[in-house]
Amino acid sequence: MTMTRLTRGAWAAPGTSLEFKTGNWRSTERPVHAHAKAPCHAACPAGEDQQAWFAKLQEGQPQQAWRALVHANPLPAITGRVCPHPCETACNRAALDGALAIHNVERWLGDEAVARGWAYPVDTPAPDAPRVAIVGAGPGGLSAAYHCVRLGLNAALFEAAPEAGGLLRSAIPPTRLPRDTLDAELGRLLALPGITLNLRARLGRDVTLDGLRDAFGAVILSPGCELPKPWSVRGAVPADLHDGLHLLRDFMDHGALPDAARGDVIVHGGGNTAMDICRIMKRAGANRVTLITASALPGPNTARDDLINVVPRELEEALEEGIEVIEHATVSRLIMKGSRVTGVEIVSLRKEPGPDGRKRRVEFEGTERVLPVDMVVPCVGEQVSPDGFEGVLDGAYFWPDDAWGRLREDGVFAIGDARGNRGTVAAAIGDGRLAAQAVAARLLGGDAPVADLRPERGVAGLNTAYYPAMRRTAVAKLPVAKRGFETEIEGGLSRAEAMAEAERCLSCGNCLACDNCWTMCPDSAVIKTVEAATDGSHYVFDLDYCKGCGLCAQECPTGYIQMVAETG
Amino acid sequence: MREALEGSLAIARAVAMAKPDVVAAYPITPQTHIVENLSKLVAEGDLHTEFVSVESEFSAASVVLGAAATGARAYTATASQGVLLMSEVLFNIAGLRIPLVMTVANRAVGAPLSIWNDQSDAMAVRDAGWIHLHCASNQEAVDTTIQAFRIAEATELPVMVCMDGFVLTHTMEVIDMPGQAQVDAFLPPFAFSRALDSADPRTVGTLVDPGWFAEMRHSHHAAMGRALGVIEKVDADFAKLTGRASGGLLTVTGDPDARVGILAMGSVVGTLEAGLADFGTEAGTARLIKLRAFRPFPARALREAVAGLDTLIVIDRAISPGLGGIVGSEVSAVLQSMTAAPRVLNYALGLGGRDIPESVYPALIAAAANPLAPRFAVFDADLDKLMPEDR
Amino acid sequence: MVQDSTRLNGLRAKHGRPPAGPHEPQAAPSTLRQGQPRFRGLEAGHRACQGCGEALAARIVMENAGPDVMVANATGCLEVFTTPWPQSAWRVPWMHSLFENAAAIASGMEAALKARGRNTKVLAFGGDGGTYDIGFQALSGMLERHHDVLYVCYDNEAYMNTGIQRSSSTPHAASTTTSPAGKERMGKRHLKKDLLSIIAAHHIPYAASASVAYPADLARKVRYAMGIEGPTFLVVHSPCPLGWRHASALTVEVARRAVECGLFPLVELERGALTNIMPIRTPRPVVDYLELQGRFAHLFDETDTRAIEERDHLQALADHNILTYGLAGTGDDPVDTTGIAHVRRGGPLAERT
Amino acid sequence: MIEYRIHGRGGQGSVAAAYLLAGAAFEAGFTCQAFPAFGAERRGAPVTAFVRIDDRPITLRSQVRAPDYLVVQDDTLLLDPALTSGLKPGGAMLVNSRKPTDEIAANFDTRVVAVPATEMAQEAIGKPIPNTALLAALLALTGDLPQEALAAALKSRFHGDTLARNLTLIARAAASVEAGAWQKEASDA
Repeated sequence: MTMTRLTRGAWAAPGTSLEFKTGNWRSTERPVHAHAKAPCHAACPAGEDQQAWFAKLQEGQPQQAWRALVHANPLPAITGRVCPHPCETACNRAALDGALAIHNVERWLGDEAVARGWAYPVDTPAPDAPRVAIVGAGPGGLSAAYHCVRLGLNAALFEAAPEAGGLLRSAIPPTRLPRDTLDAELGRLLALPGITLNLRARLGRDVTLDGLRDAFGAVILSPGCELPKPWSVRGAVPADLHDGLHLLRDFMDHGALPDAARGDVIVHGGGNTAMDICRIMKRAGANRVTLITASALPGPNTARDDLINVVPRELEEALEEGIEVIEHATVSRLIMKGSRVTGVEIVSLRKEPGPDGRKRRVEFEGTERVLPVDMVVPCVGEQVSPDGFEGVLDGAYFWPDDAWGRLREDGVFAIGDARGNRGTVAAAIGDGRLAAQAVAARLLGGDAPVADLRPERGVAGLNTAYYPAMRRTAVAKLPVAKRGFETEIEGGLSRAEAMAEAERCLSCGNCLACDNCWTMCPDSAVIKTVEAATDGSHYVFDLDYCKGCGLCAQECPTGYIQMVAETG
Repeated sequence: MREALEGSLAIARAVAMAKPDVVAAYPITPQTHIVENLSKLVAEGDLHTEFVSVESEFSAASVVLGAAATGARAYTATASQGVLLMSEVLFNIAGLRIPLVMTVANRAVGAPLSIWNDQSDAMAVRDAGWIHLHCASNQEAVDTTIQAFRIAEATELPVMVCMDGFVLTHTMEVIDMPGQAQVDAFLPPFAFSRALDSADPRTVGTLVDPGWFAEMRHSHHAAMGRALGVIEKVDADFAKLTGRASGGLLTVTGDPDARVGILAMGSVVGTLEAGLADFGTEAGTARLIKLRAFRPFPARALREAVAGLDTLIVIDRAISPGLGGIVGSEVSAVLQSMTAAPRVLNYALGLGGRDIPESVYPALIAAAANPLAPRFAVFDADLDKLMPEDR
Repeated sequence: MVQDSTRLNGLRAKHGRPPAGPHEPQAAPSTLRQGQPRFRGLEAGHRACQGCGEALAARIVMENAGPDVMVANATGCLEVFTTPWPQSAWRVPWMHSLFENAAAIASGMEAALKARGRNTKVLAFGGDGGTYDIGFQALSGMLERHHDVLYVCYDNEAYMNTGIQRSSSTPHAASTTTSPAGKERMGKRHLKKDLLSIIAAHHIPYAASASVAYPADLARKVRYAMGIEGPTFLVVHSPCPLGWRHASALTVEVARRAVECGLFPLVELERGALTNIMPIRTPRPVVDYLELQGRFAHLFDETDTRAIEERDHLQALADHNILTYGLAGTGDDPVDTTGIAHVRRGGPLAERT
Repeated sequence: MIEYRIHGRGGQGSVAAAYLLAGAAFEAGFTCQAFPAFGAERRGAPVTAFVRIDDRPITLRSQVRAPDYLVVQDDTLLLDPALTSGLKPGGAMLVNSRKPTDEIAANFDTRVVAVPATEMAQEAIGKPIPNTALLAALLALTGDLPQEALAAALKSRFHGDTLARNLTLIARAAASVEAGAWQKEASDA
């Protein structure tokens, strides 16, 4: 090193401050990139990373977005219609100017893929790749089959019904899920090489679990819930009692309802099936349809675990259509005139914590009242039909040990509604993916999948000052008077609307490449680079100069930059 | 070419011949005529320069500093209070080693308010780090102004050309004005190696910590030492070109064998010369030392110039209250190292425009002959005008 | 103004600014830092405090003004923390002379450049002390003489370099070391000087206020001013974590709230006439701004009626700004939101509109 | 060396007269020195200016204390008792006045000539500026410098019509006095 000599008048050469490493001043904290989960992703039962595929849309690449989407969920055209979208409930944008219309954009992407024939991003499995048996071709089974193929396995589906689809076909009315949409998306999935579909193959009748276990590397059980749960009311029940699920199937098969359905109807339950049957009966001419539910309608003070478990949009439409709802109540007794029901006694209840801390339903004595009715429809849920599962079922459902659906029987996995605590198409799809991952690890070697324990980036972790106000795109709906039994009630988004909606995504927890850190660093300690940034962002920190002020983290809109304690 | 010119006009024309890129000035008597004349030259198209009419002397100095740092040949002029208002910038200009030229039309500094000539202003900034050259006549002022640009640019030190306000600036006399061709031959275009330039960016005016400040001052002092030789050489070069020298560091005239010497700066030298000529025979002769370079201070040349004197009278045109004369004190200090240093009498004269008559010469000679003469006095003060306690 | 593009290309290649157009060659950068797609006029390694608003503002100004500029910098933090001999954080010709003469130094530079036929633009930088107070006369002179200089005042509302003494830019009721809050005083007794109006009264082509919280807006204003021949002026609100006593990470947040509450209006004046404002559609309460800063801590003693009164006073001052400049905006005009620091994937939104 | 002191009032061109006289001396091949008594006076206040003419370099820079000649541009100044202080024995005073010479001379024990220079100037150049007329008269009276020298000095200051009128003026003024009346003894040089 040459000796510094005093220049005339002590002038200094440009940019020589780089010799002075101000990173030495950083004493307590330094910035890091922390890729946290977006709340939508954390809330999605199907395991979609909505933030990731919205990023592709923001880049103007719908096909890439769809490919990112189907990395988790192969049926977006379907879930984009039937999902209760907890992602939107969780969306941080709700605190600004309304949650993103994730659900609608998903549907648009799904429809776009079908219309344009975008190929699923999967390779054909080797012919000698291990084979997996999947019982049930409902959403869970289809998802499991798809993910098996995606991961390099061959999948054989065994379906008792003459068509694939499970409850998508049997329990969701065309007004919510048009049949051509259903057929198109299922058809594309089932056409994937590596998937074989065996129809009219009922477990216990046509195949056995033991037989499948012998013939296949692994068995994934996705039978769904076909049996109505027993209805516990005191006293007699009418002879012609129809449970909601069967009533719905009959109506979709034959297009007719019992005569009594023209009068005053009470539906007892709180799920999507109850909601669907309420609306169909109302549209079919019922004088008055009242839903009795133990849960509560959405409201500012409604606890999450108390909220009625239906698609919010469906509830909204039901109320538009004149369905009445009595919340926090249950049917305790039927009042009969002969074999005909003329009234129901209902009683108020709430979920209250018990001695073990778990909540249970408590009926309040003295709140009983009687409603006159012409028909009562129990719709309190379904359970697994036990045929063929003797010894594997634990009561009405399967209760696997982990998220991947592993049952005690080696190589057997259970997914979807049959798990007893699922209840949505998206959850079944998510289960299918997880089970396929575990199966793939088992059959192809490799590490067993582990849970993604990254934190969730809530709205408090964002800097929302940087997002311009943009109103949520509203979709068109059929007016109440025009709603029938076939035409889809909810409209879709245009491409422009979908792209505009994508612009609303806050990119919670991920790098937006917005340049804020680069722009806001007083010390030029943020270097903009795509090549050198190995974490998917566009920036690296130059810790030689970072003084640890924390401005970048504070001004990062998405919470992608976090200050962590300086080590060493 | 010989012309009868007012001093201010002559200086303006000399400055114009140096072709400055930037001139900035604020009006203050008696400097005002210089910049008025420069403005007129600009207005008539005879001088192509950026003439910046600033809102204060402070800005005048700052503008020429900024301009010179950017590679412009820059000039300003001021006087009196203006020098003091500039003073902060003057230290800055010198410390940054920026070459530029400033005329100071020397004048008293208030209070009390005096618009008249003495040299209090230049003395007040003698430690700013500038070269100070004092002129005894308008001819010297013109020639020194042209020389000053070359000295400044060769040494990268600013040069203050001091000329007595009114006594020179407002006096018309016969001046041999150099021709433009002569000036062009003498003064090459300014090429400042450290000029601010976006193609070669430098940072000027850094913060210098205690580890370097002493070296900064040392280098400045060393540059001043080197400037002594530059001043002499430039004057010699100028003399070669024009036949006129302006007095190098200092000039000795009068009677070389005299035992009494009188040292002075500025226009009073001429009056002393007249006094010697008219009264020398009867009052006694003297060796006259015209000090031109006050900074850098020519200690060695001064010791040679006073060799053999019994008494040296040093004329000050300003005082440092509580000490006495300023030039006198400095002369005394540098003569300390002589084996046979003359007795130094230090007299302030002509403060605040007091007219210095020719008769001052015999009075000074008489003082030199008086062994009881005070070492310092305000020589022409009428003590009867004072309150008793101030006499 | 005719630009010597060969010269500019050389400068850009040397100092890392991206080519202005496809026809200009881009030098192959040898380090990531050199390859940054912006002009690094104010380089890293300077010694500003953590979270320094002035360093941030100056960096953004340089990015948008350079590289063919030179700077006259008044004494102050910016000067001290960028140029400790033998190092300099500047990559343009830069000169510091004194506290009060940046505008005059810049005048001289500009005169010299004009005399030498150069097109380099001159910038003058000063803090609020060097601009509102001690350098005010020189600034007024520079504006009146119509020098082609962009003067940027980094306003941190006190003499920070010397230890947080009040200046004429210090807001009312702020506590500083020479306007401390105590039993008899609630911080500064006087008001913040309305410098921008005084500057605008010089009838100069362009005078504007900006804030570090709105970098795209600041960048636009710098570029606009750079395109004007003649004197232009920018005052940039630049929080000082040390002097304002807020966390270093909150520099931009504090600046943003100052704008959002109306205490620091972002306006543009051309030839003295108000030509643009940054609207604040739903103004924030002033306390949102005050509560982040220790210099206003004495205003939050709820048992002190004077504190409440001063808070109300500051709110009234903010309301007055909103009314005077029409900051609430009018109508549903989308242009009405220009300048707001919105981002989208890939950068600031304002850069695209 | 010949020394002159010019008395006037601010605005009458006393300093200009001094410069003009020095300029004339320069044109005649002499060295010269001209300067005002520096002051803060405003228009109308009494002012003084000095001129030295020599055939050797002039180094003396004090004010002129013992003038050879006085030039008084305004006869109201005659009331000042200090007006003639220091005037050399044998000196003379030229006064701008409409009064007859004798009337003024009666009050002074020195040679006096009065010239109505203001009127002459008003007539010739249309302005009441007496200085050039007085200088022409002075040169005529003393014979120290030729009229051509003054004309040459005027030419370096004025042009065109103004110059022509001034040349007319100085010719008239010179003719209005007795040429060589104040001619010095040869020994006095």
